[in-house]
Amino acid sequence: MNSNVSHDKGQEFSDARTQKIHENAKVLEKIAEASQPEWIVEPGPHLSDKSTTRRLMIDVIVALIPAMAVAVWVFGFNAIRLTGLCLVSCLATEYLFNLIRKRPGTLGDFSAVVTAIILAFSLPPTLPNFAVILGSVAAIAIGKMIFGGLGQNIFNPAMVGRAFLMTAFPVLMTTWVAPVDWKVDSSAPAAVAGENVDAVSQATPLTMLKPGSADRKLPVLRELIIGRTSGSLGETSVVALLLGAVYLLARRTITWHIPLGMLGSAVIFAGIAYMAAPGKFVNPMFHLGAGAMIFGAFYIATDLVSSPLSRKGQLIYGVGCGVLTMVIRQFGTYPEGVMFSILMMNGLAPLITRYTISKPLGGNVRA
Amino acid sequence: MLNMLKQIWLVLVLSLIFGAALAYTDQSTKQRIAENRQQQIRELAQMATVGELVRDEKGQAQFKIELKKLELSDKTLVAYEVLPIGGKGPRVGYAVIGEGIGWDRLLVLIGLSPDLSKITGLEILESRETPGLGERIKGDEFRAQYRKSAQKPLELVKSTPTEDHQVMALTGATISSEAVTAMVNTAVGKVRKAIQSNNKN
Amino acid sequence: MSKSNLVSQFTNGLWAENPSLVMLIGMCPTLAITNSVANALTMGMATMFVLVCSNLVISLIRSQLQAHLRILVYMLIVATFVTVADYMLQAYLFTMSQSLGPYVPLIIVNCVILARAEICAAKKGPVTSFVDGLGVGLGFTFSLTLLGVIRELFGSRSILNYQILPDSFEPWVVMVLPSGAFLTLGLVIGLVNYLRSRKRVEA
Amino acid sequence: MIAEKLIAKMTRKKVFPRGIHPNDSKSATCEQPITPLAWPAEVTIPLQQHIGAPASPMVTPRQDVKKGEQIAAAGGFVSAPVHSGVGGKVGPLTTCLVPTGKRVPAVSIKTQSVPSEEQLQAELEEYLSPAGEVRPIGELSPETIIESAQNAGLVGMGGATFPTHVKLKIGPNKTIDTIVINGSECEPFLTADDRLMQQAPSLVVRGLELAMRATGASRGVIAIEDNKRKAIESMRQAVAGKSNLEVAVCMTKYPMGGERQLLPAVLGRVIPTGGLPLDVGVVVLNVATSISLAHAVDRGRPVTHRVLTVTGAVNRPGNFFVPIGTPISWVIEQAGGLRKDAAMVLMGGPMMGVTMPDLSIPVIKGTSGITVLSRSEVRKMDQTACIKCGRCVENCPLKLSPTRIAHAVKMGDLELAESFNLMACCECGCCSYVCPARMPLVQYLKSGKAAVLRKRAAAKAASTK
Repeated sequence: MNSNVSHDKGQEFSDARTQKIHENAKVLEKIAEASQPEWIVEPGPHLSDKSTTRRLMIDVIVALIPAMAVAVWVFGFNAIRLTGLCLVSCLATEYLFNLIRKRPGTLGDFSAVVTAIILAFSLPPTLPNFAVILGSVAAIAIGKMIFGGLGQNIFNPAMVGRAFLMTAFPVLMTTWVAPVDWKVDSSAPAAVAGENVDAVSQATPLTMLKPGSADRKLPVLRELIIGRTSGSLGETSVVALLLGAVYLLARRTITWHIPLGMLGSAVIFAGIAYMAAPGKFVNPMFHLGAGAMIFGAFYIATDLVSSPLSRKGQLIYGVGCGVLTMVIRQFGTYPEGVMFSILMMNGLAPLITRYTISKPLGGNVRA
Repeated sequence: MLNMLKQIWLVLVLSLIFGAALAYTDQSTKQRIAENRQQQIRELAQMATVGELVRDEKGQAQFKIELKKLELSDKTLVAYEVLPIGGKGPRVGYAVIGEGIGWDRLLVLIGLSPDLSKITGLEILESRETPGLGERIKGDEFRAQYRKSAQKPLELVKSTPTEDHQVMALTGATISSEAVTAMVNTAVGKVRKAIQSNNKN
Repeated sequence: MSKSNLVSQFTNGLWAENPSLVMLIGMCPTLAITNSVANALTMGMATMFVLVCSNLVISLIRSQLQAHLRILVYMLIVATFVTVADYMLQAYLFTMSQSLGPYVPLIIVNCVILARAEICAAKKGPVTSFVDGLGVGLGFTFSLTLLGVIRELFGSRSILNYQILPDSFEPWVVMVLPSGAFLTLGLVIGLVNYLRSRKRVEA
Repeated sequence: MIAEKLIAKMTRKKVFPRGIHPNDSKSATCEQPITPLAWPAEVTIPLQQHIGAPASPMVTPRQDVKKGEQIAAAGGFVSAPVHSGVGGKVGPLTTCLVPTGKRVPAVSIKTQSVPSEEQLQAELEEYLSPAGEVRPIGELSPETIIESAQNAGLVGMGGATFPTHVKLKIGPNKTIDTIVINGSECEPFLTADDRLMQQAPSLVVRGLELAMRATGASRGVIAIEDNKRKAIESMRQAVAGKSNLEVAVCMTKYPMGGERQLLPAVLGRVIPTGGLPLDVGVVVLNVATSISLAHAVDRGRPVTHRVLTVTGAVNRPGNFFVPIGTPISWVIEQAGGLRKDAAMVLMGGPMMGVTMPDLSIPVIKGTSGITVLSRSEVRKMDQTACIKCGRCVENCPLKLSPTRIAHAVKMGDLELAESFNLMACCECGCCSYVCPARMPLVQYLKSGKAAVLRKRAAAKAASTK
C-alpha cells in the first residue's frame, strides 16, 4: 500500500506483542504492494437498477412478436418483406450517419431496431420496396439523427418516416389489401414481393366509415380483435397487441398513463358522439379496435423520447393524442388520425413537461 | 406648415411620379391582361366542347370557336355560348364557369352540348388543392369521368361505379372530388334554368 | 469606388450574404414557390428587378431621406416596382403569373429588399447599390432555383417541365408540398454551412 | 406508488413518496455481533473529520499519548476536538486523505502497549453497556450536556459529521419539540446501526433523552426500517413505559435515512428547501451519535472509536469496533482480507459511499461502513444518451427533474440549472440508480452544486473587496 504516512524508521517498540504486530503489518504491506489491485474509482451510486436503454428497447421488440406473428398470418410474405427491409435500411442509415459524423456507433442501443419495426408495422402491406427504404431513411435521418441522435429528437422517428411517406406517396400509402387467404394461396406463394398484382384491394375498417364509401360492411368486433382485417401491417390485431402491452406494463417498460389517457379519452369522445348521433357515428368500441388506436397507444405514443417527462404530463399527452385522433377520424378527411395526433402531441410534449413538472419537495429554492 | 412640407415633399413628389408611372403601366397592359384572361377561358372552352386544341410552333392556340357571353338573369353565373369561329354555323355548345370550395377556392369550366343534355368536358380553371392528392382532379382520367349525360345529378362513389350517373372519387382526395362534383351539379342546374328562362323571355 | 470593391459587392450577395441560404431572410417565397424551376426562376427574376430598381432609386434620393420617413419612402418605391412587375407578368407571362398567385404582390414585404435598402442603398452610391441589387438578386434567384431544381426533380420527375427521371420513378409528392420545401431548405442550408465551415477551417 | 401508500396505511408503517428499492444485501452482517478490532501498527488521525474549522494539534512528535487523550483542540465553535483511540508514540505531523477526497492535516501515532483480546473485548462491552450510575436527566442542565458533547468531539456519525453541540444548541428564536433518532440505515449492505440498536438499546434511549433535555424537546422518536425486526423489537422494549418516546416503523426504502425523507414519513413535516430539520422543530440524530452522546455525558468518554460494518467481497464480513484513524487496509485485513474478485472499496454504503483510491485512508468519525464490491457487482457504465424516460423524475425523492438539471449543468448553464432547483438536491443518487441510460446524473448535480458554491464564494469575495 502506498502509505501517506511517513515512517520513522529508527523507532523502537516497547513490548514484544506490539513489535510482532508491527512486523506483521510490514509483511502485509509487502504482500499488498505486490498484488495491489487497481481500485475502480468512480462516482456513486455504485448500484443500479437492472434496466438499461438496450433492455428497454429489447422489451419493446419482444412485445411486438405476437403482432409480428399475426402480421405474417394475415399479410403473408409482405410482413416479412416490409419488416426486413425496414430493419436493414434503418440500421444502415444510422450506421452511415454515425460514420459520416465521425461519432461512435449507436446500433447497440437497439433504438433503430425499434424504430424500424414500428415503422414497418405502420405501413400498408403492399408498399413497394423503394418507398419502404425511403421511409426508413427519412425516419432515421430526418426523424432522429439530424436532431443529434437518440434522445434528442422531438418527434417519434418512425412516425416521421411514416408522415414522410404519407405526404410523398399518398396513393401508395392509402392502398390497402385484404388479408391473405391461405386456403387459396397454399399452392402458390403469397403476393410476390413488392408487386401487388394479385393482392385483392380492400378498404380498411376505418376507410369504410368515411362518407361515400360503397362497401360499408363494417367488420364485427370479433374480427377486429383477432385482426383479420385490412390495414397497416401490425395494427390489425387487438389481441396480439394487447398481449405485448401486458408484457410491457409488467416489465415497467411503459407506464399506464399514456395508454389510459389516449384510449380513455378516445372512448369518451367517441361515446359522446355516438350517443348524440348514433346513426352518424359508430360505436366507440369500434374505434378502439379499428386502425392503429391500440398500436399507437401502447407502442408509439409511449415512445420515451418524444413523450413528456412527468407522469401528470404523460396523462395529459395521452388525452391529447386520443382526442386529436378522434377529431381527425370523425371530422377530418383522413380515415385514420393516430399518426398525426401523436406527431402533434410530440411537438407539444416539451411544453407539457415544462408546465407539469413537479415543484421540489419543500418548495422552490429561494433566490 | 413649411416645416411639414419640408419633411414630406419627397413623399409627395415620389407619390406623384409613381402614381403616374403606375397609371401608365396599367393603361398599357390592361388590354393585354384582359385578353389573356379571355384567351385562357377560350382555350379551356374549346377543350371542353370540341375536345382538342392545336397549337402552332409559337405555342399560339388555333381556335375553332368563339365565345359569346350570355346575359343571364342570375348574375352570379358566368356562362358562354360557344359558337364556331366567325359565328357561322350551328352552336357548338355552352361553357359554364363553376365556382366552389375544395380545400381552397376552385374554379372549373364545364362544357355542355348545345341541347344541354350532355356534359362534353370539364376543365380546371383555378385550383390550389394539395399536390399529389387534390390536385389530381386536373388529371385527364378523373375529368373524363364527367363526360356523361347531364340529365341526372352526378353522384360520387368510392368504388367502381355501377350506374351511369356515378363518378368515382380519387383515392385520398374525397373532399376535392366532392367539391368538383358538387360544382358541376350546381353549375349545370343553374345554367339550364337560366338558359331556359332566357329562351322563354 | 474601385473595381475590386464593386466585384466584392457583387459576389457578396451571391454567396457570403446570400439572402435565403445564409441570412435566412425572404423565407416566404423561398418556401412557397420553389416547387418548380420555372416558378423559382420567375420569382427570382421579379425580385431581382424590384431589388435593382428600388436600390437604384433609393440610392439616388438617399441625401433627401428623412430618417423617420425612410421606411415609408422605401415601401412607396418598392410597392410601385412590385406592381409594375406584377402587371408585366400578367400581361406577358399570364400562366406563370397565375401559378405564382399572390406571391408576386407579396414581394413588397420581402425583407431582402428592405434589408438591402437599409444596409446598402441608403448609404452608398447608385453604382454600388445597383451592383449590390444585382448580386443579391442573383444570389436569391440562384438559391430559389437550386431549391426548385431539387424539388421539381424529385416531386415531378422533371426540370422546367422536361421529364428527366423515368416513369418508373414514383414522384415524391412531399417535395412539392410546403413540408418538402422545409426539408429541402434545411438540407441545403446544412450543406452550405458544412461547405462554409470547411472553407473556414482551410483558411 | 398508490399501492405502496395503501400498504403503508394498512400496516401503519411510515413511508415517503418516490425513492427506490435496491436490494438491501444486509444478510451477510446483520447477524454478526460487534467485535473489537485489534490495534493497527499505526493510526493516522485526521484533524478535520467534521464540517467546520479544522482542529489544531496539541501534541508534538515523539510525544507519548494515552488512549483517549485529546490530541487536537477545536478550531472554533463549529468545529470539534480530536482524541486518540490508541496509546502510543506520536509520529511526525503529516497530512492524509480523508474519504471526502480532501487532504487534511493529521497526527500519526505508532501504537504501543497493544491491549490483549480480552482487554479489547472488555472495552467493547463497556462501550455497549450503560454507565453504572448516571445522574437523572432532570439534574443535568442543557448547557452541561452540550458542553460534554463539545468536549467529547461529538459529530454526526451517520456520515454528515456536523458537530453535535452546534446542532443541540438551539437559537433563542427556535423551538424544538421532537428529537428523531435515525435508525433507518437505508444504505444497502450496512448494519452497524442495526447492531448497535440490538446490542445497546438502552444507550440509544439514554442519548435520545439527553438530546431532548438539551433541546427542550418533549417527544422522542426512533425511526427504524422494517427490515430490522430485531432492532425494532429491542428498541421497543427499551422505550417501554416511557410515554414520551416511541418507535416508528418505516417501510424499507432508499433514502429513508435522509432527513428530508425521514421527517415527512415519520412526522409528516416537510423541511423547506434550503432549510434544516430545525426549521420544522426537529433535531435528527444518528444512532451512533446518540450512543456517543450518552457516553460523553455519563462517562466523559470522547469519541475515539466507532462501530462500522465491513462487508461485501471480504472473507469475514462483520461489524467491528474500530479506533478512529485505523487505515482501511488494516480493517479489511481483520475482516479476513479481500476476496479475489474485489474491485472497488467504498467508504460507506454503495449508494452514497465514496470509492477509495488508496487503502491507507483512515477510518474517521463519520465512517459507517466499508463496502467492498466485487467485479460482478460494480455497475457497468455502458452509457447511452438520455432517452428522456422520466424515471429519474419519477423516483427523485425531492421531486426534482435530475435529467433537466444535469443537462443544464452539462451545457454549463448554471443559472438554468439553479432555476430547475439544482441547489435543492440531496445527492441521494436515486436518479443515477434508476437511469437506464446509465448517466452519472447525481455526479452532474454534485459538480453543478459545487460550481454554484464556488461562483457564489467568488462573488462574495469580489463584493467584499
